[in-house]
Amino acid sequence: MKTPIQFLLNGEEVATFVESGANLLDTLREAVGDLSVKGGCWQGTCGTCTVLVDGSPRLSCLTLAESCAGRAIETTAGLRRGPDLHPLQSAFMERFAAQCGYCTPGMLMAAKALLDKNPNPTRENVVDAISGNVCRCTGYEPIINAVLDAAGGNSRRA
Amino acid sequence: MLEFRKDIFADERDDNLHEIGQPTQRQDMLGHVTGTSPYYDDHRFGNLLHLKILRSPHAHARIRSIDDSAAARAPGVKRIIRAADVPVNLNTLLSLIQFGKDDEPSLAADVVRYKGEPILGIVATSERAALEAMALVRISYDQLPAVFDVEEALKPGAPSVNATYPKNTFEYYNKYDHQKLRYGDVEAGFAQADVVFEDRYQMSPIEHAPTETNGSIAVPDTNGRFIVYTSTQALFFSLDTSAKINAVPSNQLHFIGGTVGGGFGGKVDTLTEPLSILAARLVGAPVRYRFSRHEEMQFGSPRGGERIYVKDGIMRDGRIIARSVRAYFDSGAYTRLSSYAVVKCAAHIPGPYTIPNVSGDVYCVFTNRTPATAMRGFGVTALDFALECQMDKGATAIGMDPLEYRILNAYRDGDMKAHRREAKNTALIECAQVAAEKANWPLREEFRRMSSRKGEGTARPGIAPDRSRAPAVPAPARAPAAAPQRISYERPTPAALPPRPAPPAPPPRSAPLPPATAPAGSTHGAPRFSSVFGTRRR
Amino acid sequence: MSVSVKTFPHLADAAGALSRERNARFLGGGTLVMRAVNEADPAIETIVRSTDPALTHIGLSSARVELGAGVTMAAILAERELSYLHPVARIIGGPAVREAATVGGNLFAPAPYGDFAAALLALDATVTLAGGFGQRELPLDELLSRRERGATLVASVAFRRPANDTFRFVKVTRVHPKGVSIMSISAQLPLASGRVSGARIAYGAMGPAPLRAKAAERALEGRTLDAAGVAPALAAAHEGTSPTDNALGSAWWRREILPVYLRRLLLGEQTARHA
Amino acid sequence: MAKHRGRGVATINYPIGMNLGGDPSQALVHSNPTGKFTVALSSIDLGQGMKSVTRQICAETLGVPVEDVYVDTADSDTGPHCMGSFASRGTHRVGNAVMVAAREARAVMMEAAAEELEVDPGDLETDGKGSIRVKGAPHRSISVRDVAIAAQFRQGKTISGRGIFLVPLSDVDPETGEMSPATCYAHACLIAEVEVDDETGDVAVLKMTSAYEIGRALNPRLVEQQLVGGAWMGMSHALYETPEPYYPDPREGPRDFNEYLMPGPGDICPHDIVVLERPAPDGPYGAKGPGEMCANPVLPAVANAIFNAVGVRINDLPITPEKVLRALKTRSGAQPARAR
Repeated sequence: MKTPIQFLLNGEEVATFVESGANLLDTLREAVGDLSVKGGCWQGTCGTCTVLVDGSPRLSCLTLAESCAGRAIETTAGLRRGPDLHPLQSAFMERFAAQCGYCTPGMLMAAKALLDKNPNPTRENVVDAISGNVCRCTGYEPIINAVLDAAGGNSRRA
Repeated sequence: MLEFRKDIFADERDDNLHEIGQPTQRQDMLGHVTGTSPYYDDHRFGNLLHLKILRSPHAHARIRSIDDSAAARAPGVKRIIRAADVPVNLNTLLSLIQFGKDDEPSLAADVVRYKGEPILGIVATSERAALEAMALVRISYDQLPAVFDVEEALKPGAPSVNATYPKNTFEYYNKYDHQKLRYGDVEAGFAQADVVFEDRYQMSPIEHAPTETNGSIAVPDTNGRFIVYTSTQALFFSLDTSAKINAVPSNQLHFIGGTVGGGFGGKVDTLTEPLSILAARLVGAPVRYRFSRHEEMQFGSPRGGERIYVKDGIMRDGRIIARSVRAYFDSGAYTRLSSYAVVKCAAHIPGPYTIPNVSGDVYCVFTNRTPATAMRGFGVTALDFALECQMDKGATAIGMDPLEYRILNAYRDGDMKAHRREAKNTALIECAQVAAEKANWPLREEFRRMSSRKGEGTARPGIAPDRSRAPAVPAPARAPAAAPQRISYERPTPAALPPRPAPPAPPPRSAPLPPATAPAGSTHGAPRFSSVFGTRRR
Repeated sequence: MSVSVKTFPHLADAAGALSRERNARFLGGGTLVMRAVNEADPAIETIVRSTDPALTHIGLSSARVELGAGVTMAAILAERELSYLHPVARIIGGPAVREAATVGGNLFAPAPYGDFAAALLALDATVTLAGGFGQRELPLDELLSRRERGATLVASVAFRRPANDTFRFVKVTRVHPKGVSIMSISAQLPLASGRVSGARIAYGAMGPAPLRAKAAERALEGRTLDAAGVAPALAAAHEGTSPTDNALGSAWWRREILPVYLRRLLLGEQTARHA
Repeated sequence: MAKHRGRGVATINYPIGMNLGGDPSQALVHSNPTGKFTVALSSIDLGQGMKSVTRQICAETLGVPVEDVYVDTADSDTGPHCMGSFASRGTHRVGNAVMVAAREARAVMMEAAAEELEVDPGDLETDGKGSIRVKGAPHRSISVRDVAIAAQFRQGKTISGRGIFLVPLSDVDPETGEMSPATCYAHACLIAEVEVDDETGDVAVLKMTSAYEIGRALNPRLVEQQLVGGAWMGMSHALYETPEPYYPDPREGPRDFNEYLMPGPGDICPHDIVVLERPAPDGPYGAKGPGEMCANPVLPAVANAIFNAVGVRINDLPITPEKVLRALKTRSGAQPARAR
């Protein structure tokens, strides 16, 4: 039984149909085609699928798609402004803060949620911001440093 | 924080290179930070079907009956796949290099040997429809006794886990139930030692837990072939395994790997491709088979738990003169890659130390749990844990600094290793000295001046250099075995390096194996690598 | 066939639907229900939701606090008046989970989850249920003891505002800064001239549901919060608990460390290893 | 009733490539008409940096800038065979195969350049910036772009190469275990500092200091990625993770990332790393590859540090607070060994 749903995705109006009861992760990837959102567990325990809903970080795998009607959703695909990278993206690059890259979209969204509300966070703030995001490759240190660099508006190498 | 000690071994290096040594940005980093790096699942199909697997709830049971009639009629279900549908329903991963006998079904036909073993597949229009149909399948089992402890599994009367290896151990060279290592005379060494002590170490299984679970999508393509988008770590390994199980020529399969969302060894076993291909062949539509996180966590193969006994004989002056290792690798219900890890472990005994008397006995043991496989450090990580804890105990037993104890016994260029090969290009001592300096861990002067290189630094007190070379038991003369496949390209001689000796002459070969192990005759044009471990049963 | 979703502007109608529909579950934040739906749990055929504004209302008077069942952990963290609950809300999950996890949902979280419910127990909270025929109020521990049975829909929880600095909380986890509870201890320790009077202590993950440590409360009555004063309470710390082995740790270990963390909480010793 | 600190050490080596060899990898390198190169592989990049390392090796061997090379991999129709990405074999095996292929392509390129400049190929050198010039007369040069065009459209030469690298499969003597496991070994020493709470058994890793010898650091940032990420995984193996918490009893297995314990971002500690480079005679530019070994020394170093802190030996992994507490209780409390 399909249900129509309409929401703002990275600033663009999007309308599609979903199986009722569908989660936002599957809706974004399979119905809308935003493949920048990745799924790691569908249990709400790894943070890989983190997106922003009305500016707040949400686990898209545990978010009922229908509950997002009319809301503004942000994903990694929307981070760039045209050719220019978001400061978080360039900081992640400079800090080599990704290896397999599968957790990176979720990390970027969790970090953006933090910086949008707290432009100069402490290291402890950053550690809390990504505490729901599992990374199996990097050991977290480069990711924390990248977010702190991006916050300082100077994604220079420390 | 990373720094380089370019001063050490500088004379062996040419550092004026252009691109080598540069902190060049990763080729794939822009894709990672923009969410555009292509993973196997980043493909969309209008008519994608989904394969879900019904798994055994029992660790060991005989399947008495299966009733999938209701499931076959459930809404959204396109096909039920049973063991009988699998063209070649018995395989072992290393059959590709003629190592070990086929022992594992893709779908269990009569007996299930671990909780989570695949029995039946359901192909449906959605994962939910497949799961709902799965709840309608009725299977009756006769539970069988199970064994979970590696040493219990070897005791007489223990339940037999793997039908191909009824005594619960992998067979090596058709002669032994384990891999042996014998160098010098450990009993003589223990008799002569001032202090002898043994301890038992137990690794835990380790789940790879990559953020992207195992998965693949098999897609019938235009010219009668199948494109397979896969998360594998070994493209052709998985392709050949899938071709064998599906009994199709290998070039009918076109494997496309993406960036892999973390592997760590957990995506070598070709866990999903054979069945996603089979499903796509049966329904003529694209089929995705991906592990749920629960499946990856409990039924995706972990690194097996290794149990290791280490016995050392040491002298008061710090020399280790005897070390014996007995290790049991928990292979789980089937062989997969554990048989290979056992040989790698044996090769690693006694660790990076020059010890004149060494023995090793390493078993690949079958138990009723999820089959184990490769994982970062496979076959070595567990042994390093055991050996380096043992080293600490040895130092403590004779009141010696643990780092000096290691430097004293460290292997050096020219020493003879237990697998009868000369140590070359060693650097354990320098690593110990540099780490100690960095962590201001005090080392006595003589230990700070020792060197891995021949004729440099202070000699090892008490260890006559020549004694460490000749093993107590003279190695029997060896005739060279069959020459390996000729290679027409010359060896890579890095242009910029100082001229180095001719490529290493093939190491002294062991005697040709007794005829029983010679392969029945190569089946392909070029001489396939001779099977050194066991015949490959057709 | 997919799950059907029914959304009600008024909570009472949602409660009615919950009791009428077959295999219906109320969707709070989704951390429990959406996970079950993703796993095609046959026990969920209908999702009942409500957009009733009362659900997310936070009522603050000088003496009483009322939290709608739909108030999220993030909303609590954003409310300065509830600073004593911030340590609890912060460690329920990462930022994304805190945006979803609700006060009402936490009351139904199976062990070892449910530390916010344990904190409410220590705050002597009462629960107001939404029903087809009006609302009903009952003590929280009564709800916790029969939460499995009926399709109960919680409208809100309420408690007396604790006096300043009388509410303390510690959650022991293996992973930092956010990990699943090995155990949590919430304590309300009102003092009368330096002596405890009317202590409330509640444990998370030390039984099938959050539970009150009544023996320890009694042992603290009239005592001073010093080593000697708390000794009897530590001795009675285990009463009523039934910890089990799980993937995070064993019952033996939980029992061994319970009195240690209770002592550190009562004496105000530094507990958390990390920030 | 206190927290105790201790330090522990471990020194290890690690065999590079599949045990016993017999694990070939192939590579194809070719130029497009304007002198940009593609490396065609089937080797898998699972985050360890396979594409990035082989790209640098190819550029170095060709003598062209890395920007003029791209690696295309993981397609069985276009990439030649590779055994797979495991056993720390990628850098060594695939890197060598790429060198062989790039060397063949370079030879054709230099011949084509020599024909254009009317000199002997032996008199030419690449400047690594996209030009080929006469040794000693740098003004006489030609761009790789022009060489490629000439080779393609006038000389009828294909600037391309094939490469395979195979360590011959070693036999194993069933009686003695004599074998050739690997042609080169990486080395490491790691010192871990821990703090143990003797009332709860809780272990915190405060600091790691290490020295790794990995032949040649082809890309220092990629080496750093492996050593930092590997140390975290080592801490996780040592103290946290297990799919069977009550092994060999298979009960209570974790089903998600909440139950599968791994150090969180709040559990990591500073790690000073020193890299040494003793080139492997048969490694591409001496490289050995740090991928698999970098977690290994952490496990025993942490276990030895715990002994130094509170005097108990835990031989079973993971070393959970419960195991530390049980050992302390049976050994009647912490007896720290002499401070190090």
